[in-house]
Amino acid sequence: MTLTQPSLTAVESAPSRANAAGRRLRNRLGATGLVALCWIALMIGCAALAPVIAPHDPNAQDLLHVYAAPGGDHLLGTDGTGRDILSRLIWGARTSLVGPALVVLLSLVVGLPLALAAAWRGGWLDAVVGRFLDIVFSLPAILVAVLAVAVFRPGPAPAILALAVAYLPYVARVARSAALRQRAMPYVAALTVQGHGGVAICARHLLPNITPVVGAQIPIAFANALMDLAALSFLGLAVQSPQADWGVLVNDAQAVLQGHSSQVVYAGVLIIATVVALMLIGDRLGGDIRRRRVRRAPQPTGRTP
Amino acid sequence: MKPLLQLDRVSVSIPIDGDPRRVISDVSLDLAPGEALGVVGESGSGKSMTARTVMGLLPSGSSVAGAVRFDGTELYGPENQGRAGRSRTAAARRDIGMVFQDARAHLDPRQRIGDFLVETDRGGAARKAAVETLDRVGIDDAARRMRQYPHEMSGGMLQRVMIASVLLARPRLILADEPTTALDATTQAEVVSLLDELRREDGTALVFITHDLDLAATFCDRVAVIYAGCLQEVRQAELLIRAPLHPYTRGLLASRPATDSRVPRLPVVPGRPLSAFEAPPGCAFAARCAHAVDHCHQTRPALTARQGALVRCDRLAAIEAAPVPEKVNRP
Amino acid sequence: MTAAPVVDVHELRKVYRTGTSGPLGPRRNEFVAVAGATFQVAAGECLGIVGESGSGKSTTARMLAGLERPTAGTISVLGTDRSRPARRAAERHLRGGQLQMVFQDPYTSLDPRQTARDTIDETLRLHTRLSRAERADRVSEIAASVGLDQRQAHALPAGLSGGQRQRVAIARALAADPRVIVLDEAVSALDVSIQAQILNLLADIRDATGVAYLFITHDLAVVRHMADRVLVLKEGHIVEQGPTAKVLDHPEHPYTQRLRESVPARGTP
Amino acid sequence: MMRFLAGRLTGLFITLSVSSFVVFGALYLAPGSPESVLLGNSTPTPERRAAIREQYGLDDPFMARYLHWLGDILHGDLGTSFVGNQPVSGRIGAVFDTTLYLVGVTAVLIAAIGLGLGLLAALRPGRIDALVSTVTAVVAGVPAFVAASVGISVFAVRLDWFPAYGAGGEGFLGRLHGMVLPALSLALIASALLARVTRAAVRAELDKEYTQTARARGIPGRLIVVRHVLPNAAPPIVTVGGLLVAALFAGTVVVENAFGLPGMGSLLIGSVNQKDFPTVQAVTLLMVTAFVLANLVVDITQQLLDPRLRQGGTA
Repeated sequence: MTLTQPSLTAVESAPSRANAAGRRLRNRLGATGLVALCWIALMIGCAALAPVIAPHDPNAQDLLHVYAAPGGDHLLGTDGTGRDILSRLIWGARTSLVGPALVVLLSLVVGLPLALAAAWRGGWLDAVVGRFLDIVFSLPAILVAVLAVAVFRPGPAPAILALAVAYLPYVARVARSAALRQRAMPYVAALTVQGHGGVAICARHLLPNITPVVGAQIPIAFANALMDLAALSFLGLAVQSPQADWGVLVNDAQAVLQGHSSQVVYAGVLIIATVVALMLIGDRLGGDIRRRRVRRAPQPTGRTP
Repeated sequence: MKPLLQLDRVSVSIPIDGDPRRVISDVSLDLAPGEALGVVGESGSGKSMTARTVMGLLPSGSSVAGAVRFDGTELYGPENQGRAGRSRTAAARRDIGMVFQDARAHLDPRQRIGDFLVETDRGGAARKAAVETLDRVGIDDAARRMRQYPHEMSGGMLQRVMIASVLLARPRLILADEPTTALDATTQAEVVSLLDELRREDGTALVFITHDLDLAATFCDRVAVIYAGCLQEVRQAELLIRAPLHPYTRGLLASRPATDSRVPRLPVVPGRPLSAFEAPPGCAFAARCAHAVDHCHQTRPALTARQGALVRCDRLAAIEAAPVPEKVNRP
Repeated sequence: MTAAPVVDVHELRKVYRTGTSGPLGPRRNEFVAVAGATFQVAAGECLGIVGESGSGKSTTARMLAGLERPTAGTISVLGTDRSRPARRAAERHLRGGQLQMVFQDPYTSLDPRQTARDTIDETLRLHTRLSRAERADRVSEIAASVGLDQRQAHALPAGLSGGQRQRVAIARALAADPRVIVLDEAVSALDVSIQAQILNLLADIRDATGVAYLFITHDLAVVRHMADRVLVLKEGHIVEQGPTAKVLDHPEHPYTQRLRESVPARGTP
Repeated sequence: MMRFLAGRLTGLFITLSVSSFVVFGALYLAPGSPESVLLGNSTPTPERRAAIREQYGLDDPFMARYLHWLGDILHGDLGTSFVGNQPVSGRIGAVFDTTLYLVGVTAVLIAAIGLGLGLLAALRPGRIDALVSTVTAVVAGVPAFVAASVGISVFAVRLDWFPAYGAGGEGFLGRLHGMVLPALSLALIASALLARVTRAAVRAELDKEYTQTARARGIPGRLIVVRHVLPNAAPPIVTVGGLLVAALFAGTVVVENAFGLPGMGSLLIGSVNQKDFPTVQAVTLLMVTAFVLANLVVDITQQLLDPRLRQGGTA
């Protein structure tokens, strides 16, 4: 899954107006947006507090109670080797959320400055960066990860690093086009005439103005990274079984063939719910830009100079 | 003589950011067949909404009160209900042509000029008529132009194509919504004289919407000045320019610099133009009017006939006393 | 011209190379935006530049402000040469203090996330060594001088009308205390009543500070009101120049005559 | 038009050469010496190690090896697989058609569901639009491997409508029968995204001013949509559609493994697990090539559709 939804957004991040921003964010998200936000918070809670809230040790096998039905000691039953499904789902949240977070973070840390520099300098740098991003964009994320895993040993680290590289163009291309749009605006020209330097203008003006646009891409890139990483774990190339991870939990073919598909369904639902929640948040944040475009009263536009 | 177009106490609200906002309030206006009426107003005055209401190009969720009649058919109003009403309206509207401000945005970029012109009338003769009309609107090498796409023609030429497409339908009324605002001065002069000459030849009525009072006065029979969604003054063009009655018209004329003379300092209409939904009770212009008194802020003056004009102001007597600042000829 | 001109432009030229040098050989077509413009602006003078779209008037302005690199010719403002873009920060600051610019579209010439006060303050931080308190007073002073009240001064651009935004843009230019302000179609996008207010404001500023204006416009009436002298530009060439009243009342060049005739005469059909 | 094509082909060439370099060079990023990767987990005797070094010319300079390897590939020699020492191209040839078949069926599904729902939502605002938007929002979050696993447990194991594993029955219908679940799993997200992009593109064109001109001229709504709105909405839809179909090649990796379909995806994962590096290199390169070629096809159709670009001038 290598494509993000084209949507722009506004996350007010001006420090001096934090509470106003909070209020605006809340009403911009709307009801469904808030529900999505609560779900994500819940998942993050599970990941962070797994040791405290998980009823059992996720890896403790109990061969006497294999495929136990939900209820009693095991709220959601046990898997093929008697491990508590609920605990494994809770612990699974860790790798399934931390992984994508790293991917997005890495691609942001590298992608954003690259995009800003390219948009500001223009000329050859913009051409080179543009070409580089196009090339990386043409390498499907899953293939890059598979290649990395083939070279190093299967495990989360190579998969996350490879995905970060593959996801670089998502963030960078959106940031670069947004930055180029802002750069063409007269207010940037005015700042140049004032005598401000490139770095000052990029940091104080371009970055804050593209933050809403980039902000909307983050939850969507996160959702895609989550799906890709879980797919790799499903294939046994990222998080290795028996460690608990949603992707690993979905890959329980023997249980399914014997008619015990509860674990697969629970893990699948968790992934779908989290991904949909993230995409909803991204969409809501993106939607704002489209509505908030300045509605100009019909003006005599005069001749374009 | 029965009016060709009649607006009877028309009020229009359109959804802005989700909630309905009034953009035209209680406009009544008659247009005689073959007459050219200039509609002049600043931003938000509702001038282009008036034309869009007649053409039925309002955004979904808009509401229209009052009645709009064209050549006896009711486009809006009590009788215009149900399927029969709508088909009558559609038939009537085929006799009305509309020219927009930004011709390039109003043409399908993927459609050749020729296909655009004949789209409404597929007949064989249509192409020949289209080429003739392109000549008539002053486009050179019309046959070749038929096969060209909009991106291959200048703004001025595209506007002529729009006019040609309107003339092809042999309309009895042309609504022109700031047709020359986006054009250069020289092109504007050509397009305006073209529009005027062709409509006179065909006896077509014209509603010319603009923010440029002088431009409208040069070729319109009457000019209507609109502010905050309602008409302030409707008058014969020369009289309106030479001896404006309404303080807003006087203010606009005085604050507009002239090309042939200069005043040391421009008299100014303070404040900014309001839309109908922003207008206070009483006279909408009161907040910006130098002659406003308490009465103006409370009661909304009626559009009354005076010296052959229609004016919406209760302070005309007092204003008459104050002279119009004369232009001082100083290099 | 006793005092040295604040702006001295000599044989200014700008050529855009469009078309790409693709694999099938370079497809070279050149568009000459400005072909050899020579003019001066005296201290405190308002020089008008008129012409239709594509005449190169805006390109000339952008070259003066250092936003475009001239292909040839020299520009000097207050004696310092600025034919080439500034490299060092000190040079950029110096130029900012000499010449400022106001743009046409009020809706995109201000940073949407910055209030009017912050916009003005940012210029003061760059061009003055005033303390924070001193700057706050100076900002209020400048804001008032361009006709912005308290509410408007603290508002974001989204909360201001077109006219009010242009006032903020003018305030930002004034904050650098320049000797020259380039006004690139600064009133063209405004309504008639707002346009008059801004033109009067610009006249007041000029009387108060003695700043020189380079007034770019397509509107002959506006240039008649504002400019002492005027240059008429056609496809990159200065076809006529001289005192405004003379050029407009007795145009010699046929193009100027055609421009003059295309303006709707007042009231005579 | 020609100049545009030339521009795009050079772009393609650059992209492919860089990706081939990345695929080849990846081997040398590995910790330890390259041959330890090539040998995988078997402990090599000195002779075996020397033989491998010689066979892969590991002593020649890096660029020489790369060019040599690239030369072989261009001549159809995809190197020799460690599994049974047979040529990689043979192994790929055997499975290539399954993947193409899967991608083909999925692409048809995406086009049908995506365009259908997208147009429905755009042209029927209100309840239907809201319903489609909600459905596509959820479906866009169902990754292929989840759809596959849940699909198998419901439709194959419990309802037994479809085979749970393997390439399905004989003949056209048999094979198609075996492809339904995999194709559906792979098509879910892509069709949801295509539906949303289609809706957005059509909705955007509906708001464009030229539709007002048409309405003002009395042209009925249906004709405006067919003659003006859809042709103008086509380019963004074709672009995204092309991207989604191109991305399917990578998607097959997950679905083929979930359903045990003998395609390139299964071969790739199998080779990774067996440390059969030459096969991994070849399959990855082929998939990237397929992806890039699909994008080129999309670009070219864009050019043909858009009159503005048809008379030359770069896109």
